[in-house]
Amino acid sequence: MRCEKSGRIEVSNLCKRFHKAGKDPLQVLQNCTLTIEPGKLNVLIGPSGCGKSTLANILAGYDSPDSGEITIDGSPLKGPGTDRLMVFQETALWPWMTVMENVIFGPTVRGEMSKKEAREEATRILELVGLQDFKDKYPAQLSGGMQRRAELARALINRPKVMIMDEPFRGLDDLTRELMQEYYLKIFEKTNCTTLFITTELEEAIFLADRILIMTFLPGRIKTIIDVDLPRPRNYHVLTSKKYLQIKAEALEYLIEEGRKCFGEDCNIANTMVDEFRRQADNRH
Amino acid sequence: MNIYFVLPLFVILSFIFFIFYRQQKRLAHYSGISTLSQIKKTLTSQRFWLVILGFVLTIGFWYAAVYWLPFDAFHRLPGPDEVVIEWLSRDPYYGISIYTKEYYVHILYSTYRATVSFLLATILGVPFGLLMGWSRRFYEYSFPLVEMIRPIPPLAWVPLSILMLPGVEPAVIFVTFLVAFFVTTLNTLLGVQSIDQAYFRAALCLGASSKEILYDVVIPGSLPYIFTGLQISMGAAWFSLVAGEMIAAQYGLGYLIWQGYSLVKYPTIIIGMVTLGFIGYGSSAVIRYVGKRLMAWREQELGGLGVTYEE
Amino acid sequence: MRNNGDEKVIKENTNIALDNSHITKKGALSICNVTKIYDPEGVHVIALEDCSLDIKAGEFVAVVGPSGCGKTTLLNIIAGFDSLTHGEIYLDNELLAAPGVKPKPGPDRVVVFQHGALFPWKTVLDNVIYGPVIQKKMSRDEAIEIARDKLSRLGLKEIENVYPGQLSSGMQRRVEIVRALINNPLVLLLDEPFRGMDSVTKSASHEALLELYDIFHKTIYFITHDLEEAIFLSDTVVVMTTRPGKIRMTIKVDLPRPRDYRMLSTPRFLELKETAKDAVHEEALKAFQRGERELA
Amino acid sequence: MSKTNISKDNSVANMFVKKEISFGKRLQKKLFNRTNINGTIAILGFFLIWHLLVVLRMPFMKHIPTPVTVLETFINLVTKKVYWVSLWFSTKRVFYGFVAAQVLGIPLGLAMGWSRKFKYLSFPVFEVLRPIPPLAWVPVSILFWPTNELSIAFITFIGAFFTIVLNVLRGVSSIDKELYRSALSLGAKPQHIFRKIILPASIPSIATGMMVGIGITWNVVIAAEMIAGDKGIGRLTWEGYLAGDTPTIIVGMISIGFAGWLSSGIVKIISDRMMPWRKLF
Repeated sequence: MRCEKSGRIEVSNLCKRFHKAGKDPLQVLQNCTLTIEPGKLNVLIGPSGCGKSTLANILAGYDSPDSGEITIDGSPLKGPGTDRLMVFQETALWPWMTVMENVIFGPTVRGEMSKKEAREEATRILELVGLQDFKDKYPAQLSGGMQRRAELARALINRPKVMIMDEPFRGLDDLTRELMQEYYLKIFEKTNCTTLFITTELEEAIFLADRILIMTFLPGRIKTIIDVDLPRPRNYHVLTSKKYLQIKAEALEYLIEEGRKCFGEDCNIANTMVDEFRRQADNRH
Repeated sequence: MNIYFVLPLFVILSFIFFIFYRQQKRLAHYSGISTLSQIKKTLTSQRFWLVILGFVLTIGFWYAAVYWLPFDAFHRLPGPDEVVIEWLSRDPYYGISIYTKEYYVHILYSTYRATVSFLLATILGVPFGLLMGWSRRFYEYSFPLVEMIRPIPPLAWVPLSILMLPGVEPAVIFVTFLVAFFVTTLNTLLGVQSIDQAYFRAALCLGASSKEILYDVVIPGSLPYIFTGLQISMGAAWFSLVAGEMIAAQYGLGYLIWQGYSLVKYPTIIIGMVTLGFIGYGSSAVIRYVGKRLMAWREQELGGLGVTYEE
Repeated sequence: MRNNGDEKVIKENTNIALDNSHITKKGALSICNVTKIYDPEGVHVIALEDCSLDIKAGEFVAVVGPSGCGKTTLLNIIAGFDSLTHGEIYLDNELLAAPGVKPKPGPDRVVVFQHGALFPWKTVLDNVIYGPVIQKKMSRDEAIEIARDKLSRLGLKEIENVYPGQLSSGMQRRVEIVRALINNPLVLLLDEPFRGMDSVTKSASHEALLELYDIFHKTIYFITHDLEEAIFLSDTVVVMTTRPGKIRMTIKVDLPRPRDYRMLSTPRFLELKETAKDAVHEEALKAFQRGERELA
Repeated sequence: MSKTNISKDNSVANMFVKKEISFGKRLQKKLFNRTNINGTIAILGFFLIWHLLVVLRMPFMKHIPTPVTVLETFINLVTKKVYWVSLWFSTKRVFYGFVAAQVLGIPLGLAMGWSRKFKYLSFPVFEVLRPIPPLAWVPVSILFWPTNELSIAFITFIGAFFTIVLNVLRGVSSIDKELYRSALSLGAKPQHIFRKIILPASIPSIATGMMVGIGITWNVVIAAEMIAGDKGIGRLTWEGYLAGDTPTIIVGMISIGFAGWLSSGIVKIISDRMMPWRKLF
């Protein structure tokens, strides 16, 4: 069940502008250059609203950039395709199809597999993600975590070269999120499929990533890349290891610097707040 | 093609152009280009010409069907040209055009009845809906009653209301009021139920008594639903007003249309229908405008507010 | 209070300091063997079972637990939205809640809700002055003056007549906390206020809350799923079991105040996290397997 | 600090404490809860007041019969054939008009939602015709259609048609983009997307359109029969008025209300059947 070792995406100075009704046009991406290493878990992190989802939509082919080139394994990118599949923030399972129908949709609609073959393949994938006894349930009957895993199964059955995950665990509460992270890691370590994982949580990024790409605030481009050489297979104990703390401190510096910019007027609020209270605290004693 | 014919046409066309221009100006402001280039962009856009094509096709088919095509059913109907000429002529053959006093008398009667019943429905319906949403006990007593009476089609009340109420005018207004009342009440109730419980608890926390909560949370919170309800109730009011006028009234657009049929004045029928269409559209546009004004805090579009009761 | 210029500011501070000092004495909450059963004759769901907790005046307590462990139920009981089946709750040694006695929600126990409850139809300023004006403690102008002063202190001055719908979630939460604190409550009840925020807004909001706590020193009952957030913010962390909710473990957090985010990587912090990590993780697993849903 | 009581028994079974209560008790609890009791009191009260008002000869009420007479008229009317024939005629008209509106309206709504060009072409014309109240079409429909039956069925068609098209269009345009984007990247061709994504996603809006439509059709058929019909429950009520026989009017009204309520129920069952995934929600 291993994806091919390919899936190297090279992006060179990508630009994108949004025209919003009622507001002046917004430069979301400005000469953003990055490469997604094949067979690795590349995590993209940055403050909210810094253009991460726009980049994901462009890579998945749903949106076209104003300028800049993107190649996957050398050949230029054109339109959505099964080589790059996306798992969305809010679940995009079709509510009127059962989990099984959702998963076999891809292969059967492309005519690559007959219904019977697709069902067998789907059962194996569902076992991998632990949903074997939820095959005939409707998405509305599944919990948040299960819906995410079903969506993952729907993508993996098509053996994509690259998986793009747009903040998949955002809606879940923190504890389910941690369990989902461990679960996802096990699946990744089995399939080893090139992945671009987008998140705003720093702990999640370090815990999952082989490479962390930190994005600047608007206009978005890649600021720095941090390699995470924590041992594989990982479990949550790694969260208190020395190496983890080092990476966290380093990443935090960059992120807080970007975060301050992202706040815009919020930022000087944070500064004014701090010295305001210090002044108050001193004159109170 | 005398002046009396051309002048109103010119007035209507310039009014349409004025709305088109204002809309283009707003669009231009958004995309930050000059109004002129925005107009040029729209004029060359495929969408604009498709809309024009849509109208041309419809009127063309109407004209062809009445005069050329073999369906005899259509031959009894008046053609578009006949209607327009009748509508704009100085002394219309069938007595109704924009120059005849009678035309405006009918319009005034209909609008008067619609407005009275709409206002009555709002004055009675909104508080009734708020009360039903706000106090559990009142809801328990009144909701089953409302649900029992609501399925009875309002127009079935016409014969009974003519008997019960003295004269025709109150009967027609009562029937129209009934429709609008149910729609307004149920949408207001829906509005109160849609308010997130956290707002009530937050107000309680801040020390608001139940009366203050009614003014500060219940009314503003359910305002969006109330306005959707008012828009629908205006549509429903016109809907049943026409029937009431056709059955019982001596004046009004409904009566005008029915009289047009019984006295074989066919173009008048079409004129009556088109006028009804415009006034109906105009009145709900007015409500939408007032709604937007009152609720400054809601930038989103008023429509599409989930389940609404449409009668 | 009417004079202006510097003198006012100094007077203002002493006034804050004045009512602040006499306030810190109040706000002690003691929860004794509280049990809460939903719909006793019907489905008989036990949400809380024999919970006991003493919160000293001015103490910052964080309650951590999986979804459906009754931490929100306890908050609702203290705030007066819900009643309890057994046990008592005392506020400054006066009986607040007991099986027969249901406390009325009031400005002494203000709640900041999870998804925010700023009135969307009121501007920021109207939201903040709503409490004092409704309780008729101040005239509208007095309230506006104090509200403006507090908002400007937090740099939220220029968003005074903006509607909450246009603010970012971080800003909304801060305005809501100011709206709560302007009533000088005895206890501030926070129901997962920073949930769903990205980590950068979250850390800025943490800073803001800690700074506000250092000044007003109110008793705070803070609910969260995130153990790290609980330890970083509070003086005491209470870990609750999954349903029926019991208090499984209480940890004293002796990190120095005022705190800042660099403390997240100090050894003492990691030690505290390690002690609570397994307990929280185990409870989470049990709740996760049972597909526990938020009850209250 | 408070005494730390570590929970001793960890057995998961005990944690999940939820008593099973007998079906009878739950049914009893459901039926006789406060809302139903107050509701029945209100309805009985309504009939009582109605009776008193008539007996005491209050103003406005001089033509109105007491509920008792209405019941008597109902009982002997039900035995007569004319009642059932007219009810059957009205239902037939509603059925034809409603079904025709769905058969024509749903595809038109889907087409408008699916292809942008077709929407620009037809939606403005549709919007101009929509505000015209259905009953304003009565004269034109009588002129146009050869038989009386067809013209009334056309009016009910107009009543339901505009509602279903609008609801379907609103439903199709509010499907969120991720649903068909994920289908696109899975290699689905346009016809797959229409059949497997757009159509099922718009079923809820079709259901709403049908529910609202059936309400309007009953409304319209009654008025059309009163104005131009010869047979039908609306006609029966109108003849009751002409003959000054008020109990028949009220019986007519109640039976129309009942028929309307029944057909809404049927439409509701059909629409729930169409959306199995929603029901289990």
